[in-house]
Amino acid sequence: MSNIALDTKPDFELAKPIHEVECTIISNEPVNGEYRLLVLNAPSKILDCEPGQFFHLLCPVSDTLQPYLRRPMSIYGYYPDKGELHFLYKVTGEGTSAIATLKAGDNFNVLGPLGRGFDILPNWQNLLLVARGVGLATLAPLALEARRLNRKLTAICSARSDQFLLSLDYFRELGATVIPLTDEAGTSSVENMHSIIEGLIADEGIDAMYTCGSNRILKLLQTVGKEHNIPGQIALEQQMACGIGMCQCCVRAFNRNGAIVNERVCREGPVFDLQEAIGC
Amino acid sequence: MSNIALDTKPDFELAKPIHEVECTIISNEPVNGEYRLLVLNAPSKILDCEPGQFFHLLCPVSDTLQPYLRRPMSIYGYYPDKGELHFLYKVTGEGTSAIATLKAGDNFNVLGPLGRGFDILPNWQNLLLVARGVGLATLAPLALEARRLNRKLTAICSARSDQFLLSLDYFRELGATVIPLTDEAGTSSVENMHSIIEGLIADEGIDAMYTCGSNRILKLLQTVGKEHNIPGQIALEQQMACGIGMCQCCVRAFNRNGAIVNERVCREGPVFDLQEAIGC
Amino acid sequence: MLDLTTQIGTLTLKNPIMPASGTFSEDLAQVFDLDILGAHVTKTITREKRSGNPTPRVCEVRGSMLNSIGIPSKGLDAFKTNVIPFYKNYDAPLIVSISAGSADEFASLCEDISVPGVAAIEVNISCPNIEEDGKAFAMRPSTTEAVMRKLRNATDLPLWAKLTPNTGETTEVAKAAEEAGADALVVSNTLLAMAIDINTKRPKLGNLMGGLSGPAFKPIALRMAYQCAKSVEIPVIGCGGISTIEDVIEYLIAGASAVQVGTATFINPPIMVKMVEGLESYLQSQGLHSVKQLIGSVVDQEASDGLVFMEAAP
Amino acid sequence: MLDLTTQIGTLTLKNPIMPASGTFSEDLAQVFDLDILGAHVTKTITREKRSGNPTPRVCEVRGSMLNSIGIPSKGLDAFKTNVIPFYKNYDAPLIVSISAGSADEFASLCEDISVPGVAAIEVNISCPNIEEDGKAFAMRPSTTEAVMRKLRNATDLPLWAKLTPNTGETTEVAKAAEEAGADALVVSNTLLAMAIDINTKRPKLGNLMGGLSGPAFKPIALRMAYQCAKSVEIPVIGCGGISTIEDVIEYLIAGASAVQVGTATFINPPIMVKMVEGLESYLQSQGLHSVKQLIGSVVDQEASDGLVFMEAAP
Ligand SMILES: Cc1cc2nc3c(=O)[nH]c(=O)nc-3n(C[C@H](O)[C@H](O)[C@H](O)COP(=O)(O)OP(=O)(O)OC[C@H]3O[C@@H](n4cnc5c(N)ncnc54)[C@H](O)[C@@H]3O)c2cc1C
Ligand SMILES: Cc1cc2nc3c(=O)[nH]c(=O)nc-3n(C[C@H](O)[C@H](O)[C@H](O)COP(=O)(O)OP(=O)(O)OC[C@H]3O[C@@H](n4cnc5c(N)ncnc54)[C@H](O)[C@@H]3O)c2cc1C
Ligand SMILES: Cc1cc2nc3c(=O)[nH]c(=O)nc-3n(C[C@H](O)[C@H](O)[C@H](O)COP(=O)(O)O)c2cc1C
Ligand SMILES: Cc1cc2nc3c(=O)[nH]c(=O)nc-3n(C[C@H](O)[C@H](O)[C@H](O)COP(=O)(O)O)c2cc1C
Ligand code: FES
Ligand code: FES
Repeated sequence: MSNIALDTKPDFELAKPIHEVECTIISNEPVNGEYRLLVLNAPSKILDCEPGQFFHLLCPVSDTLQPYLRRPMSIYGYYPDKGELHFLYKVTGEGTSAIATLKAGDNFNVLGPLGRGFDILPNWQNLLLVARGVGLATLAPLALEARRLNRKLTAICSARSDQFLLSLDYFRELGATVIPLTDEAGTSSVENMHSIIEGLIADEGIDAMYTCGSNRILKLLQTVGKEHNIPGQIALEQQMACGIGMCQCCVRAFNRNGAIVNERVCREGPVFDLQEAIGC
Repeated sequence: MSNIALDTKPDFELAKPIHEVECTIISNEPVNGEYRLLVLNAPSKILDCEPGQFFHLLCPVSDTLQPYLRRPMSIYGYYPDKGELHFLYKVTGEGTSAIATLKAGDNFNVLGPLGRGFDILPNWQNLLLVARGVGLATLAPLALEARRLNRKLTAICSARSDQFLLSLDYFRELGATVIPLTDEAGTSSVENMHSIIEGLIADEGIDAMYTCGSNRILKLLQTVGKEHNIPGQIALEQQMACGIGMCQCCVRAFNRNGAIVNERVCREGPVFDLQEAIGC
Repeated sequence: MLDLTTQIGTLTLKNPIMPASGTFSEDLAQVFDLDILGAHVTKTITREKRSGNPTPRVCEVRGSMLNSIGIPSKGLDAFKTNVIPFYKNYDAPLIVSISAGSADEFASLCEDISVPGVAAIEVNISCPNIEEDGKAFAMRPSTTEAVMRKLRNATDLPLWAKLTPNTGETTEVAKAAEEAGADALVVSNTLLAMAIDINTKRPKLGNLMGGLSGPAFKPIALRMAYQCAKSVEIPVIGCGGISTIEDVIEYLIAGASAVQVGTATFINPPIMVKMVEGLESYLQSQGLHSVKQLIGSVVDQEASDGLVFMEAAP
Repeated sequence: MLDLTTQIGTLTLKNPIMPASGTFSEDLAQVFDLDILGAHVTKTITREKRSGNPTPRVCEVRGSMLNSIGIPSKGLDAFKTNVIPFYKNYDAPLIVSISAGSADEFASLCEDISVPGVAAIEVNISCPNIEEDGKAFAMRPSTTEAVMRKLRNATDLPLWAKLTPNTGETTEVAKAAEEAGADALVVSNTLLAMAIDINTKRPKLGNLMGGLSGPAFKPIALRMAYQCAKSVEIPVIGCGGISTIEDVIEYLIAGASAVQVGTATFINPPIMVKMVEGLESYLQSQGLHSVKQLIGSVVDQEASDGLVFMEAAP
């Protein structure tokens, strides 16, 4: 439902409506040993999304799996033309195990789109995206948006081994330059990543950097950003109850103007300024 | 499971083991507007039953139905040769609604057989069974047993209308004489039932009477039983938690030797002496 | 005409459905028109800025949740500047929840928040009384009465006292609050509970323990609401585990004059809207014309006299 | 070799899994060999015959149940004649649960049940103290201490005090019981709750209110077991909502030396057997050799000091 009209009342921060709707599963298949792709048939009103936003998913309940809270999940793809919403997820516990049981044709209740997405400022022409593991799910829609805005995108994708390198083809199709790094090949060290990034900066320059997840990558990009004065953004995770800003459970600490401030990942985030973020 | 061997420990009242097992659903179809027949594929160890006994059923859990306690259900039929266990049930609330969602091939956890069944003493040759509505589910296996023991059985079956008269064919196939009475036809009044029973007694005599459920029928049979000195038994219902005698929630009051005593329906029952039973 | 209104002291609410403190904020305006609600209840505020408890602040337990949010607060001034004006755009009365660690600080905050735009003050006396032994004011009749008297003297606005389930003296505390001038009781806050991650052996909440809310909590809070409604004359606002319209009805029957919905909004953000609609259809289907006909309609007969005030044997 | 034994005072139990009072009887011998259990705990008995509360005595709530069985009892003599001899056939120690409405009656029953075949006495002090205001003995430290002293003088057998969750003074009550000579604490009995049938408007229990048990109750009882284990030196036996081997492990980590399983046996009668097996595999998988390595292994660090004894703010 939630087709409750927002009438003439004050627009809360002029924000768009948040919808709670039942979607239908189109498919829910393993992508490799660790990840699954969930494709939903979704009404267009919830497909007015920004890269970096997320949905809050109501997991199905069965005899053996009884998750209670919703589960936050980044938008992996949104396609208003096809009426599709995609999530790429890793089965880690009760909630994601329950989501993995969904079959084509099942109903699935989602809440969103939620949170604040990535910015691509007009003068950011050369974009760098650095991600590891499932973090690519969060950054993928950024590639689509970059192409729409006609920006140049380089994606450094790190994983345990080739088989876990997700979405490379997807990034390539969107015209991105992809640099795959793996633990297996010994190419994923921070040092190597650092020298690759320095190379890119020296070569054609980088106007903005985007990442999510990994602490090591965060620290590296903060160093690089400071040194070369390159702005950046990071998508962060935190446990959530409401997902829309009411409960204050999803706070993380940030460094802002020398002080430590708490911000809600679901509302002020999940995308934050790279330099303000504090690793954990 | 519950294939935990009962070894050399004291036989509790020399009672048979109670099993908790997963069965498989063979079918679960509506029989008419109100009742459904549940057919299970069951291991032979749980099919050593007596008419009047019951099973305690673990209902499936879903997004919308979340029953917690087991639900007691009389054995409608048990067929060790075919490996089948049958229940006839009416959907009345959360638990039975959940049971109604089971499909062929699903697993279903049952506990039993439980309780004390009906007696058919050697000198009881002419048996009378009087039931209304779903009560027939409880009395049906008595008909099978009566045939096995080669006794004569008359079944007075009462219901709202013909369409709710269950199991008539089943009783007839087993050689019982069936007397259907319906509210619709105006034949189900206590007075009419009374005169029919008096007729049977006058005609060929009745050695024992069996019933379950209805208060009006209980009172009638108690009167008839006292007047003609005919013994009888009644199967009673009460809310249950454990079903095996531990929790004491399922007690009902009985008249015994002039005193009121509480007995557990799950353990001392569900079959009780007709004259001791107290209507409610 | 169906009459959904309910009376909480001098306040008439257009329907008995409102959010619970800490589970509601301006953000929900993005989901539905907040004027559908009977009232708006804010997250508890303190006078000073506070940052709240360490994370993780919530965890899931079987069919419910624990939280140890604490009371992060932007402070009184920020609240007056940013929050009160937002709610002035709505007709629904604004109920401000406040808290403090001592009775005097509580009273002075109460006075300072008694400003235009605020329709009533909910006093969260389920927070620790720092001056005494750290037990919440509402755990004992004596501390309840003492803090409520000071609060009563500090404002002319209606005072709603929010009780705690972490006490064996529910009815005594309810009577003490009434005695000291509360206009209504909110029953109740969360119940102290705990969960441990067996893999890490760490408590699942950063704060070790936290409050149970949600469906698992309902039978406990309903019992308290019933006990309170039987023991006091002032209205009781039921709160705890309400997730469906049936739950709302159960609380009204038990004697609650209105209800607060908390955790359910996290799972199902538009649920309060569905409850208002559901209440209307329920009354219609039962041939009732007013919510007031439901309130306290429990059929408990004689049984209630002897038993309500005796803690039942297991 | 895996060591599943646990020490409850002078009693060594061969494993820490036992049934909770009122959820176990001789009947369960039809389901499995009762010697698999660490101990046998009887339904609470009283000296006189009693018939218990009116029906309905149980009802279902979301994912749990309420009961108001009361204490139907065949009386002391019948118990000695029929029940004690049955359990003599087993090696597992027999723990007899007793109750009475006054401290003196309690003590005299305690003395009279101290007979061969009984290994320990569990005193159900969660029942109403009829001489005072009907609140259970275990709701207050003072009444707990008074009754426990009399019980201590009445028997040489180990005394297990069964606490109630219907109090805001869990740790104080625990300390009072220890002080007065309890050998162990059972934490805890059921929590007072209520449910109303919205169709009939009648309470779902004949007794109006009853005790919550089962999964919904777990986070509350676990919190109490943790608080008690932190406050006393005597062993704590955890009880409340334990339904899976993970729950058993969670209680042991929290500080319980053993656990009692109640409602879960109703849903899944052989569950305690699966738990004993599960505990063995768990220790193996973790490379542990003894249950004792698990007990109290919670990683709570500094956080525990300040917080355990303060009722947390919501
Ligand atoms: C904004 C955001 C976007 C995310 N996007 C993705 C994505 O695209 N793909 C993906 O696989 N995962 C993503 N995650 C992580 C995902 O939410 C968790 O993996 C998931 O909630 C785990 O639930 P569970 O029940 O399977 O695991 P459990 O560990 O059993 O969960 C227990 C509790 O902890 C919470 N939790 C556990 N891990 C996380 C986490 N990393 N972040 C937040 N809460 C957590 C759960 O929501 C639940 O409440 C995202 C998280 C956030 C906050
Ligand atoms: C020994 C015995 C044999 C039975 N045999 C049959 C049968 O063959 N066919 C059939 O349709 N029904 C039978 N019943 C009744 C059946 O158990 C109930 O209809 C069923 O439990 C209702 O569950 P529910 O969740 O659908 O209803 P709800 O009303 O939602 O149940 C709520 C609670 O009340 C209990 N309850 C409700 N009605 C009864 C009842 N009549 N007896 C006992 N507990 C009840 C439920 O078990 C549950 O705990 C029998 C009952 C007993 C005690
Ligand atoms: C995340 C969260 C935060 C809360 N914060 C507050 C608060 O600040 N003040 C307060 O009085 N109650 C607070 N509560 C308690 C709720 O208002 C309510 O009393 C409780 O959650 C029970 O209702 P429910 O089961 O419907 O959630 C909070 C509850 C939750 C779940
Ligand atoms: C039906 C029932 C009867 C009970 N009877 C008693 C009793 O006689 N004495 C007692 O001390 N506790 C009694 N209890 C409480 C249990 O022993 C146990 O403390 C409580 O149920 C919590 O454990 P659980 O959640 O595992 O059931 C009873 C509980 C139930 C459900
Ligand atoms: S999840 Fe509730 S405020 Fe972010
Ligand atoms: S249902 Fe437990 S004793 Fe009968």
